[in-house]
This record gives sequence, structure tokens and C-alpha cells, in this order.
Amino acid sequence: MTDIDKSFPGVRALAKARFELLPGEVHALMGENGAGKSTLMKILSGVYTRDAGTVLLNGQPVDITSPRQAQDLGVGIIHQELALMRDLTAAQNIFIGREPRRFGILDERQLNRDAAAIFASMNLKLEPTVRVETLTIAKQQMVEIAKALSYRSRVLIMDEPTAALNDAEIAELFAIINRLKAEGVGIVYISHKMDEIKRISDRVTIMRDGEYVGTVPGADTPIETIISMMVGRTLSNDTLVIPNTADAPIALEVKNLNRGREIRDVSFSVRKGEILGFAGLMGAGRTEVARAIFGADRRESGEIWVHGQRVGISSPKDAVEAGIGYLSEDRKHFGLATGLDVRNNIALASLQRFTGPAGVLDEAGMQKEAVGYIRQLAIKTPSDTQEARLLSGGNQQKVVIAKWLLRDCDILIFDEPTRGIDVGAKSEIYKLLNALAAEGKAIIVISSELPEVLRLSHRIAVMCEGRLTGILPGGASQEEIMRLATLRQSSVVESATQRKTA
Amino acid sequence: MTDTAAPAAKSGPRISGAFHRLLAFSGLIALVVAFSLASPNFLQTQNILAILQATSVNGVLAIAATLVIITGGIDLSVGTLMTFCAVVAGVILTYWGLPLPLGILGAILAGTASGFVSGTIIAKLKVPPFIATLGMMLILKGLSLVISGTKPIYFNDTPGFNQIALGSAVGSVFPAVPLPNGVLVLFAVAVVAAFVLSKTALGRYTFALGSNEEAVRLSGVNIDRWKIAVYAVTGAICGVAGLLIASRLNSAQPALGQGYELDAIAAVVIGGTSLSGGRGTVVGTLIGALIISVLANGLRILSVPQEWQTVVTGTIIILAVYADILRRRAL
Amino acid sequence: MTDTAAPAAKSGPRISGAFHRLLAFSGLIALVVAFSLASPNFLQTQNILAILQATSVNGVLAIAATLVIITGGIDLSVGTLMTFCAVVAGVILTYWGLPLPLGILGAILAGTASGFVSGTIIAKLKVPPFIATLGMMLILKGLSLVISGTKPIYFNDTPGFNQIALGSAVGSVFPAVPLPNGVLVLFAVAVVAAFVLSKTALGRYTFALGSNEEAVRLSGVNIDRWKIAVYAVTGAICGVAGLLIASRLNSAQPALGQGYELDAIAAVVIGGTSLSGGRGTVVGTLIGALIISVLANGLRILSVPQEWQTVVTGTIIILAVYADILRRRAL
Amino acid sequence: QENYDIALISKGFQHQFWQAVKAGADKAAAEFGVTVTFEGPETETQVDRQMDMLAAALSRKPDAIGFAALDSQAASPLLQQAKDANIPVIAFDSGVDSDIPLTTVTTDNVAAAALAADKMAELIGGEGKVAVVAHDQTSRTGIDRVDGFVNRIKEAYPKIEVVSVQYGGGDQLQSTEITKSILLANPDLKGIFGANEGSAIGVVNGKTELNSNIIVIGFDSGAAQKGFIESGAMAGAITQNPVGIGYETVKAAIGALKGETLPKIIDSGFNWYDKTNMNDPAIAAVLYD
Ligand SMILES: Nc1ncnc2c1ncn2[C@@H]1O[C@H](COP(=O)(O)OP(=O)(O)OP(=O)(O)O)[C@@H](O)[C@H]1O
Ligand SMILES: Nc1ncnc2c1ncn2[C@@H]1O[C@H](COP(=O)(O)OP(=O)(O)OP(=O)(O)O)[C@@H](O)[C@H]1O
Ligand SMILES: [Mg+2]
Ligand SMILES: [Mg+2]
Repeated sequence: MTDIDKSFPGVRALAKARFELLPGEVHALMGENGAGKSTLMKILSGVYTRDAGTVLLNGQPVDITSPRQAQDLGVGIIHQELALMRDLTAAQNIFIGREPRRFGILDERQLNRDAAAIFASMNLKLEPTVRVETLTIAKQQMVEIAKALSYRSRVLIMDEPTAALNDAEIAELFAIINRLKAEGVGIVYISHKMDEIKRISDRVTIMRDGEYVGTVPGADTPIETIISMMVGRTLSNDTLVIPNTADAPIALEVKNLNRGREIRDVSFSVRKGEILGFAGLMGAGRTEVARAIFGADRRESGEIWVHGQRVGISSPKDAVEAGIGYLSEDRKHFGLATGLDVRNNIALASLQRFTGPAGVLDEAGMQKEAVGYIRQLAIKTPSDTQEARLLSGGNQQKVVIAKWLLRDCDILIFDEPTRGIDVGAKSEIYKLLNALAAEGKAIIVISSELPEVLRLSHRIAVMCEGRLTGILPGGASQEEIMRLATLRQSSVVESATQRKTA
Repeated sequence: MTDTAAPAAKSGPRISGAFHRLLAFSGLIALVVAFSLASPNFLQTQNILAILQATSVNGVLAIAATLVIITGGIDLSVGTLMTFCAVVAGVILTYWGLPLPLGILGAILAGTASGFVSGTIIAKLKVPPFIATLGMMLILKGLSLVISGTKPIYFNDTPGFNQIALGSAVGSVFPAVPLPNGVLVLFAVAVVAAFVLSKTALGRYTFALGSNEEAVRLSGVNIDRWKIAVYAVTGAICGVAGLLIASRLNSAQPALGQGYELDAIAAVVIGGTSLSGGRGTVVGTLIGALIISVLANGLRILSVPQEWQTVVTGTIIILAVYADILRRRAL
Repeated sequence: MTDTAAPAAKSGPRISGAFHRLLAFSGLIALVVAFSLASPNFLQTQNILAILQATSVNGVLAIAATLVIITGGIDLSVGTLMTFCAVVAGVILTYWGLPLPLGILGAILAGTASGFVSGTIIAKLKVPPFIATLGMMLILKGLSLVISGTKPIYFNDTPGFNQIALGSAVGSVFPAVPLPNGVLVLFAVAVVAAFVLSKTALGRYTFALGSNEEAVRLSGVNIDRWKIAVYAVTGAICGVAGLLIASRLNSAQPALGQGYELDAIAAVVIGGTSLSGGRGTVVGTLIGALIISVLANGLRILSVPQEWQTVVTGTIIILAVYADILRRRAL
Repeated sequence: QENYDIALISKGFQHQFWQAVKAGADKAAAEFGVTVTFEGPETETQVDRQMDMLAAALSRKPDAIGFAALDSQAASPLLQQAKDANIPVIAFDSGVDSDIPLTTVTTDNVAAAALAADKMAELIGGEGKVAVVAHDQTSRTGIDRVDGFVNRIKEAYPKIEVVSVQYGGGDQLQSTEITKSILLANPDLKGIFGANEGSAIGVVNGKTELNSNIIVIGFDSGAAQKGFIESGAMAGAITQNPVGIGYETVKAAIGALKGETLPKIIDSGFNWYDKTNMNDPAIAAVLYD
């Protein structure tokens, strides 16, 4: 792909962008949020048509105008934003458009068998007949991957496939990538996780502001070089400082929280000025705990105490009024009001503050705050009145974060806060969380990225199968966390004693 | 949920699934029980046949509407399209004097063609389904009047015609159960539609489109083609409804039909199909249509004054759907 | 629009924005031009006033419907609620003989209360808006007949009443432009609704709910309260429509109203508001309502036979919306 | 005297004409000590809905049925069912094309509308343009009244031209808008015939809104039309005798149940009424509010 241009109303997404992929190569595409990575790959896969430039496939110029044509040419893609049919089953999603038939009638058993075979090849435990809607984001992501694999493409584009995945799944994905590589498939790999790039990529192409910056070999280029190519400067790498919060008053205390099989007798507390990390494998129930505290889902039993007072929370409104904010892991469905503009999304949780007499809104005030956060979080958007759905994935995530920052809660629960966020912005957000903690806020960070948990948390809570299996001090070893994260029910007694000592 | 593990865990949901599916009828059953207690005339063979007969046309229309509603669309033209198809049959059989099978074919083809046009306007011109089918509703309403010469067309010269709805193939075998053919047609349409929805590619894309159209497109499926196909099938089913109503009235009434779309859509939604698409069942729609006709019939049997009939109907429709929501929540 | 960015970048989109907003009227303008050329009687002051007057009731109803449609809901009860409010005014003014302001207040309160009930059923019982308002539509239809005693209530004892729609405050100042008050009421409602939508918290939540209700809930907003508020406001506006129609007919006609919801929703959708919620404008709705009445008026002025009127109307509605889609795509 | 249960299935329910029929039926019910129910579909196009009503009425096993057919052919299987169940059927309003009804209580709509044409001709001086605003393009009464009026004008008054016939569904507001368009399109129009109550009221509304002074002839009565005639906004109207129709229908049904022989047709008649004769007892008796 050479000299690719693409503009959207008010945005120049790509300007003379360039990309080259060899068979059997894993070629990482890097860049800040909004650099144009997804747009470039959507052009390659026929979702968008380019304004200018040429695309060569096997040396032949091609004009890819539809996803169908891309498929026929052997180009497959895993989209950054999940593109699943939520009402259909996993198997039906994977084979949409290519259903096995017998005498013109769908052969559902064959379909499920084929899907099960793909899952097996991915070491994925998933029932083909489960409705996608009921799956967690991570499982949905695995279904997307399975779907892309099923096309047996010669070129496979993976746009942040691991953003929602845990280490185990990532390892599985990398095994798959290595297998495909051996079969001669060319893979475009987009990710903001620097360690992955080092582990998997043969070459790295870096983009900035829609332009080509350069291509470097993956293994022997220092990460710092890549980052500085991405952001145009070098980042400082600050280390974890654990403040002494032992005497600080308890901000949030959760006692004996229960809900079905997902949450079993979870109790913990967070002090003012403390960051409590939540680690665990996919499906451990961390999101469930957060949602139950926040009143997003009903809980069966359990008490929630805020600043030493027991609070009755039966809806998110109660929680917010009690000073609790919750950033959902699923920004598309639970975070962003996609039709509203950036400004209103940022103000959404704090609209009351901008409501004057007679219900009239203070637009100027909203704009001021919104512009402030756009600057602080470096949200790439033409203006604060851009519709939120038109932002790149990472920038959408920043908008949702801004919403909760503006709301100024005493207790913040961040579920996968840096999903899809580039390295530069990530370190900004870490700084921000530290600053918020220093201000005396109590913060819970749920993350599937262990390094993130380790870097941020003053204490680390670990969950497994709906149970809190232990709370470790900050800076604990990865091995210790993994041990608790895989602690099955039989050994819970042990963890209970551990919890007391923690 | 994804555990393929213990069979015990599996059978649990299954039993309760069947039980809950039975409960779906609960609104309908409650109505039937209530009316039976209130009037001895309600649960008589003749009256049950009358209710089924009264359900047949709306039931078929509602099944037609179910398909497009599952795609996340809507079809406001089902009522006037039904009439248009009836008129086409009238023109073929009475004005042109052609044989019965051609009339049947003509009505169904007219429905298919009209659905094809609606579907094309929606898929190709990207006109929202509400507007496209609203336009078609008006166009078809006018055309029915035009081609019929604004008067009813009678089928007196086609003696077999009224057998489509009124004859009783069942009754000729079991005289005790003179089930009208119209009801058989309804069930046949229901079975075919349910089969199409669950077993064919068309059905799969119907759900997929309603679930996430963009995702289907990104999967390389020619969504335009399938969308048009769904509207065409809906049109064909409206053609069947046209034959049913014409047969029942032994005439094609060109002015009838507007307003019928609301009853059809109501049956679909009462039956649990979501207007936002992606989910729905033919059985649900049938139940919805039955609830509407049982209510109408029962209140008449009880001689409830007409102005109160509408009040009660409105209230019970809300309650029936609310009961269904409670049931699902308990699920 | 509110770019704080470079002034150069600002003026660009602004000009084209204004230009495109003008183009939004293009369907309407094209119709007006076409009818003016076809008939010398079309572009006469009196006929224009007649068109505006004819738009007033449907326009107000359509504005009412716009609000709930932006939340992603729907209100099928707007037509019969309008009638119900008219009947309430009739009961207060004629049966009880109370003074005019109480009648006006009563109608608007009745509308608000009914909207409150619909909203509560939708928000608290989670009954889909289609069903809740379908039920309310039937309930209100029946209640109108019941409380009026199934006969029209005349306002002969309240002489000022017909001035609400028919008098001309403008005409008494500028005799050359006898703009009926009904049209002023329509514009007043439009201005207030546009203000509420764009400047107030209620308006913001209206859009937010339609955009992603779950995200709004998870932002700690009491979505039930706001949803109920939107339906209540919609009901209040229906109350205004009830006063308008009653004033125009100098009577509350209890049987009228059903079917009006379709025209109202059509105006909303023709005006570019999406039935899936999250976007819409009052100006668009006004244009939609005007397109409908210009079409009806123009075709009648041209004495097009009625059966062809519906055909032409259907076609032009589709074309007008298609033209609007092309315009947006070019944007 | 037995407490007979008589089911009346009419062509409509909410319109004042049908409410007057109902009033007459209720009056007879009270007088003879029988029970009467009264139902009709929403609009006069909903033939199948009327069938459902008739079917439900049959299930109720009433002693007798009164039936105003929207389409008499369509009803024949159900009428046969009534006959088989020995339920006497009385037709009312317009006739039923069948020998099952024992009698028909009816008005000749064609002749009634022709009388309206005569009056129109007389009032506009025998020449000029007139128009018709009717309720329904396909229902029996709609067709009969439009045909009756238009044909009479054509046959008897060559100098009068019917320039427009439009249908407003009997909806007052829609009829108002239609009238205004007709008036604006034909500034030299002399008169409009409103073919039922809703249409006639709409015509007067439209005329008043445009300050026109054309001649309006209405059909049916009701408080509004009576008021318009008193105020001069409407020249006069044709009235059927709906109260009488309802009354006679119930009376005939009772007669049939008692085994009396009934005449084939019971003509309930029609009258022209205007300011001059409105208060005559004979006319006042057939008008309703
Ligand atoms: N449909 C669209 N309309 C308008 N602007 C768009 C559209 N799609 C993308 N953009 C803009 O184009 C730019 C590039 O977006 P793109 O999604 O390619 O970024 P990205 O590199 O994938 O970022 P991320 O890492 O956040 O996913 C962004 O500024 C984005 O706001
Ligand atoms: N919508 C749902 N319906 C039914 N079960 C669900 C749903 N969402 C999650 N679960 C189940 O709840 C449990 C925990 O959920 P979840 O995977 O979100 O936990 P988590 O610790 O937050 O993991 P993740 O790493 O995915 O965020 C799992 O057993 C999962 O299968
Ligand atoms: Mg991206
Ligand atoms: Mg989670």
C-alpha cells in the first residue's frame, strides 16, 4: 500500500500512508490513538475506499471495494470494535455468509461441529451454541478471532485483538499466529502493548498523524525507539511508589457480597488515597463485583459501606450519589452515548452541575470542561462537538475516562481503563490515577494486564471463580498473583487466612 | 454458561425452558379461562372456530410482519398490500375470467413483487423502512382502488374460491370438527415461516440483519440481496392473506386494509418479538394474534359495551405483555 | 458549530452548513414550486394560510411525537390522547360550565397525566413503548367515548374558545395577513420544544436516552425519571393539539383521533428523525408536517382523483426522503 | 313477555348517525322490556371486522339479530348459520342481498341524495359549479349518495356542473381541509353537498374558515347541523330517520320472535329540513342531537 490518502469530514485520517507485508511475516502497525491504523486497515479490507494511493497484492494493483471482495482476495480482518451479531450463537457468527447446507437447508450440526473444531484448535473452551450476547467481551473477542481464522486468509489483519484478553488467551493467540506464520500467512498486528510487539513481530511500521514514519525490525529495535517514533519524544518510566495509607480512613468497604455463581462472599475495603488493583483470569468475576457495588446489577446479599456509613445502593444513581464512579470495560455498550458529541459524553454523568435555573444547560461551562479534558488526555478530535462514534477506539476510551474524572467521585472503579490506549496516553493515565489517589480518592483498578496492575496498585486483590482468593501487597510477584488467580475452591480456606493477614 | 460439563446442569435449564415456553401461553390461557368462566357460550366449538377464523387473516399478516421486524425493519404496507393482492386475484378471476390457480398465483406474485419493490427502496436507496413502506402503503391503497374501479370485485364466477378460507377439508373428514380451511392456511404459513426462519439461510440472515447489520456487511454478505428477499417473502405472505380475506368475503374489497398493519404489528410485539430486531418467533406471533382475537371475541360474547371494550382491550394488552416480561425476568 | 478552533476552518463548515440546512427544505420547496406552476390558485395568500392551518394540528402532534421518538421510543397514543384532552376541555367548559382558562389547563393536565402514565408503564414496568402506548391509545379512545357519552361536546357556551385556533391575533394588527392563531400556537410549540431539546437538561437526556440508554444509566442518571418526564411533556403537547382541534371544530369529537398517530410519526420521520432514536430536530418535523399538508392540499387543488392522490402522495413521500438522504450523503 | 336478547350489528358505532340508531333501539328495548346490544366496526370499509362481530354475536346465541350489512354477499355464510340456528335476522339501513332477513328497515339513499340535488339546483338558481364532499368511496351509503346526487344533476340540470367529488372518511377535520382546497381551487363554486354528518360539518367549517358564502346542503342531523341551519351557514339537509330505523328494527325482531308476519320492506323514509320546517313536530321527531 503506497501513498494512501483518506479524509473524513473535518479529519484527515491518512496522508500518504504506506505499508508493506510479506508472506509469512508478522508486521506490527504502531501509532498513537487516532494515528490512522484502523483506517488504513479498513481500506485494505474493503470497508472504506481510499481517496488516493495504490494497493498492490502479489504485485498486482487491486481495487478493493467491499469486504466480500477482500475475502475473495484472501484478506481477512479482526476489527478493533467487535462486529458480532449479538443475537446469534458463536458458531452462527463465525460462519455467517458461509453456512454449511444440505439440500439448501442449513446444516446446524455441521456448523456447530466446524465451530467446535476451530475452538479446539485454539484451545478455547466455548460451546458453539451459546448466544454471543451472553459472552464476556473477552470471549466475544475470541469468537472474532475464531471467525477470522475460519476464512483461512493469506493476509490476516488483527486490530488490537488482545485489548480484551488475558495472558493465557494471549499466549494461545500467539501460538496460533506462529502456526499461521509457518503456513505463509502474512499478519498485520496492531496493538498498544509494547511487550507483545517485541514478542511476536518481525517488523514494525510506525505511523503518526496519518503519515508513515518508518519501518524497523521488531526484535532488535529498543522499545524506546519505537515509542519515540510514535509520539515524537521519549517517555519517562516512573516506578511504583506505595504511599503509606494504613492510617487513612476506609473509603469503601464491601462485606459478604454474593450473587449466584459469579460472586461468592466477596469482602474487601479500600482506604482513602489507595489504589486497589484487581487481578484474575478471564471470568474471575471482577467485573461482576464492580457492577454489583455500583448497583448496575442486582446483588443477592452483601453490604456496602462508604466512609463508615452503610449505604443502600440499588441503582447506579444511588452509587453515584454515594460518591462512587464506575468505568465499564465495554465502552461501546455501557460507556459511550455514541450519538452524542464528545462534550456531552464527557458531561453526561455531571449534567446536574451544568443545569441552571429552569433546567437550562450551561453550554459554555460544559465546553470549557470538555476542552480541558481533551487537552489533558490528548483526545484526538477535531472539536468537542464531534460525534463520539467517529473517534478512534482509543480516543473513545479517553472520553469515557474524562466523563468520570469530571464527575469527581470519591471512589472510582476503573474496569480495564487503558483498553486500547496508546503507550503515551497510558502513562498519562497512570500519572493521573496516582494524582487522584494522592488527592485522597479511593481507586479500584480492574485490569487483565498484570504489568498494569503491578505498576499501579498499592494492594492487589486476586479473584478466582467468583471468590476473592487473596489480597497481596503492592509489588507482589507475578507468580504469587497467578497462584491466587488459579486457586480453586478446595484451597479457599487457605486464602481466607491470607486475606486476614493482608 | 459455556460449561459443557455436567449433564445435570444441562437438563436443569431444559426442563425449565419447556416449562417457561408453556408459560408464554399463560396470558392467552388466563384469558380463555376467564372468558369460559364468565360465559357458557365462550368455550363452544363454534365459537372457538369463530375465534380461529377471526385470527386467520391477522395471523397471516402478523407472520409476514414478523419477518421484517426481525430484520429490525418494519412493514406498514402489509394491510393495503393484502387488499391489493385480493384485488389482483379479483381482476384475474372475475374480470379476465381465468382459472383459479392463476388467480392464486397472481395474488402471491403481486405480493412478492410489491415486497421486492419495498425491499429495493430500503436496501438500495437506503430509505428508512418506515417511510418506504408507508409510501408503499399509500401507493397500494390507491392502486387497489384504481384497478378495481373503486368497487368490490365479487368471485361469484369462481365457485371454488370461497373454499380457500371457508371450506373445511378437516370437516369433510371429521364432521365434528369443521375447522375452516382459512385456519389451516394460517397454520401452514406459520409452519413454513418457522421453518424458513430456523432452517434456511434466509432465516439466518433475517436474524443476523436485525442483530447487527453492519457486522453482516463486514462479513462479506450481500446484505442488500437478503434484505430484499425478506421483504419479498413478507409480500408473498401478504398475498396469501389477500387470498384468505377475499375468499372469506367472497369479494375483493378495495378500500379495506389500512389500519390492519397496526393489529398485525401489535400481534408481533405482544408475541415477544422486539421492534429493534434480532429476535422473534412465529409461535409468539401466533399467540399474540390469538390474544387479540380472543379478547375481541370474549368481550363481545360478554356483551361489554363497545366503548368499554377498547378500554379493557388496551389494559389487557399492557398487562399481558407485562406478565410476559415478569416471566422472562424470572427465567 | 461551536468550534473554538481557527476562524478560517470555522467559516467553511458554517457556510455549507447553512446551505445544507436550506437544502433540507428542498423537497418542500420543490413541491411548492411544482404546485404553483400547475395551478394559479396554489400560491394565494388564502391557500397558504389554509395549508398552514391544516398543518397546525398534525404539526403539534408530530412535535409531541418527536420527543419520544428521539428517546428511541414511540407514542401511538398521540391521536387519541389529543381527542381525550379535547373531551376533557369539553366536559370542563360545557358540562361543568367552568371558565375558559380552567378548560385549557384541564386539557393540558389531562395530557400530561396520561403521558405520565405511559411513561411510568414504560420506565417502571419495562413494557415496550409500542405496547404501552398502543394500550393507552385504546384506553383513551374508549374513555373519550365514555366521558363524552359517545357524542360531540359543543363549545357554544364558551364564545372565546374557537379563537384559540381560528381567531387571528396577527390579522387584527395586520389585516392583510390574517394568520390564524392555530398556526401561531404551532410555531410557539415548535419554539418551546426546540428550546427544551437543545438547551435544557431534559432535552439533553432525551437525546442521550435514544443514543445509549444503558450508558446513561451507568452514568448514574435516574433514567426512569427522565423517561417519564419526556412522555409527560409529549402528553402535555398532545393536550395543546386537543385544544387546537376542538377549537377548530368548535366541538370535542370523541370518535376522532385514531389514525392521526401515523400522520404524526410520518411527519417526524420525513423530517429526518430516526426511529431508532438519538437524533432529530423540531424544524425537521415541521418540514415533514408541511410536506404532508402541501401534498394533500396541492393534489386537491389540482382535483386529482382521490385514488390517485394516495398513489402520488406515497411516491412523493419516498422521493422526498430519498432526496434528503442524497443531500446528507453529499454533506 | 320474555326478556329477549337482541344483537344489533351495525355499520358503525361512533358516528352520531349510528348513535341515533342505537338510541332508537334502546328506546324500543326499554319500551318492550328486551335486551339490546349494539356494535359496529370502526369504519365502513372493514367488512371482515363486521363478519367477526356477527360471528361473535352468533356464538352468544341471541334470540334475534339486527344486521346492517357493509357487504351483503360477504355475510351470506354467517346469515345461513343464523338461519340454521333458527335465529331471526332483521336487516336495517341498507338492504341485504339475501332472502334470509325477514324484513328490511331501510332508507332509499339514492332517492334521498337526488332530493338533495333538487334542492341544490333550486337554491343556486339552476346553474353553476357544485361539488360533493362525501365520507367513503366504497361503502354502500357513500356510493348511493354520491351517485344519487351526481346522476340527478346530470340528468335534470344540464347547466350545473359537479366539478369535484372528494372523500374525507367522514372525519370532520379532513373534510374541512378538503372543502377549503375545493373552494380555493374553484373560486366561482356555488354550492357543496356534504354527504354525511361529518362531511357536512366539515364543509361548513371550511366555508366559515374561508368566509365563503356558498350554499351548503348537508345530510343527517345532529346538534351541529341543526345549529348551522339555524344560523344560516347551512341551507338545509336531508335527514333519514335513524332513531326510527333503530326502533323499527327492534320492534320487527320482537314481532318475528312472536311469530307475526312482517312486511318485506319497512321504509323509514327521509325528509328535507331547513330553517322553515325544522321545528315542525313531524320533522323534529326524526332529527337527533
Ligand atoms: N468514520 C469516521 N468519520 C470521521 N472521522 C473518523 C472516522 N473514522 C476515523 N476517523 C478519524 O480518523 C483518525 C484515525 O482513526 P483510526 O481509527 O484509524 O485511528 P487508530 O490509529 O486506529 O487509533 P486507535 O489506536 O485509537 O484505535 C482519527 O482522528 C479518527 O477520529
Ligand atoms: N451477560 C452475562 N450473562 C451470563 N453470565 C455472564 C455474563 N457476563 C459474565 N458472565 C459470567 O460471569 C462470570 C464473571 O464475568 P467476567 O468474565 O466479566 O469476569 P471478570 O473477572 O471481570 O473477567 P474479565 O477478565 O473478562 O473482565 C463468568 O463466569 C462469566 O461467564
Ligand atoms: Mg484503531
Ligand atoms: Mg471484566
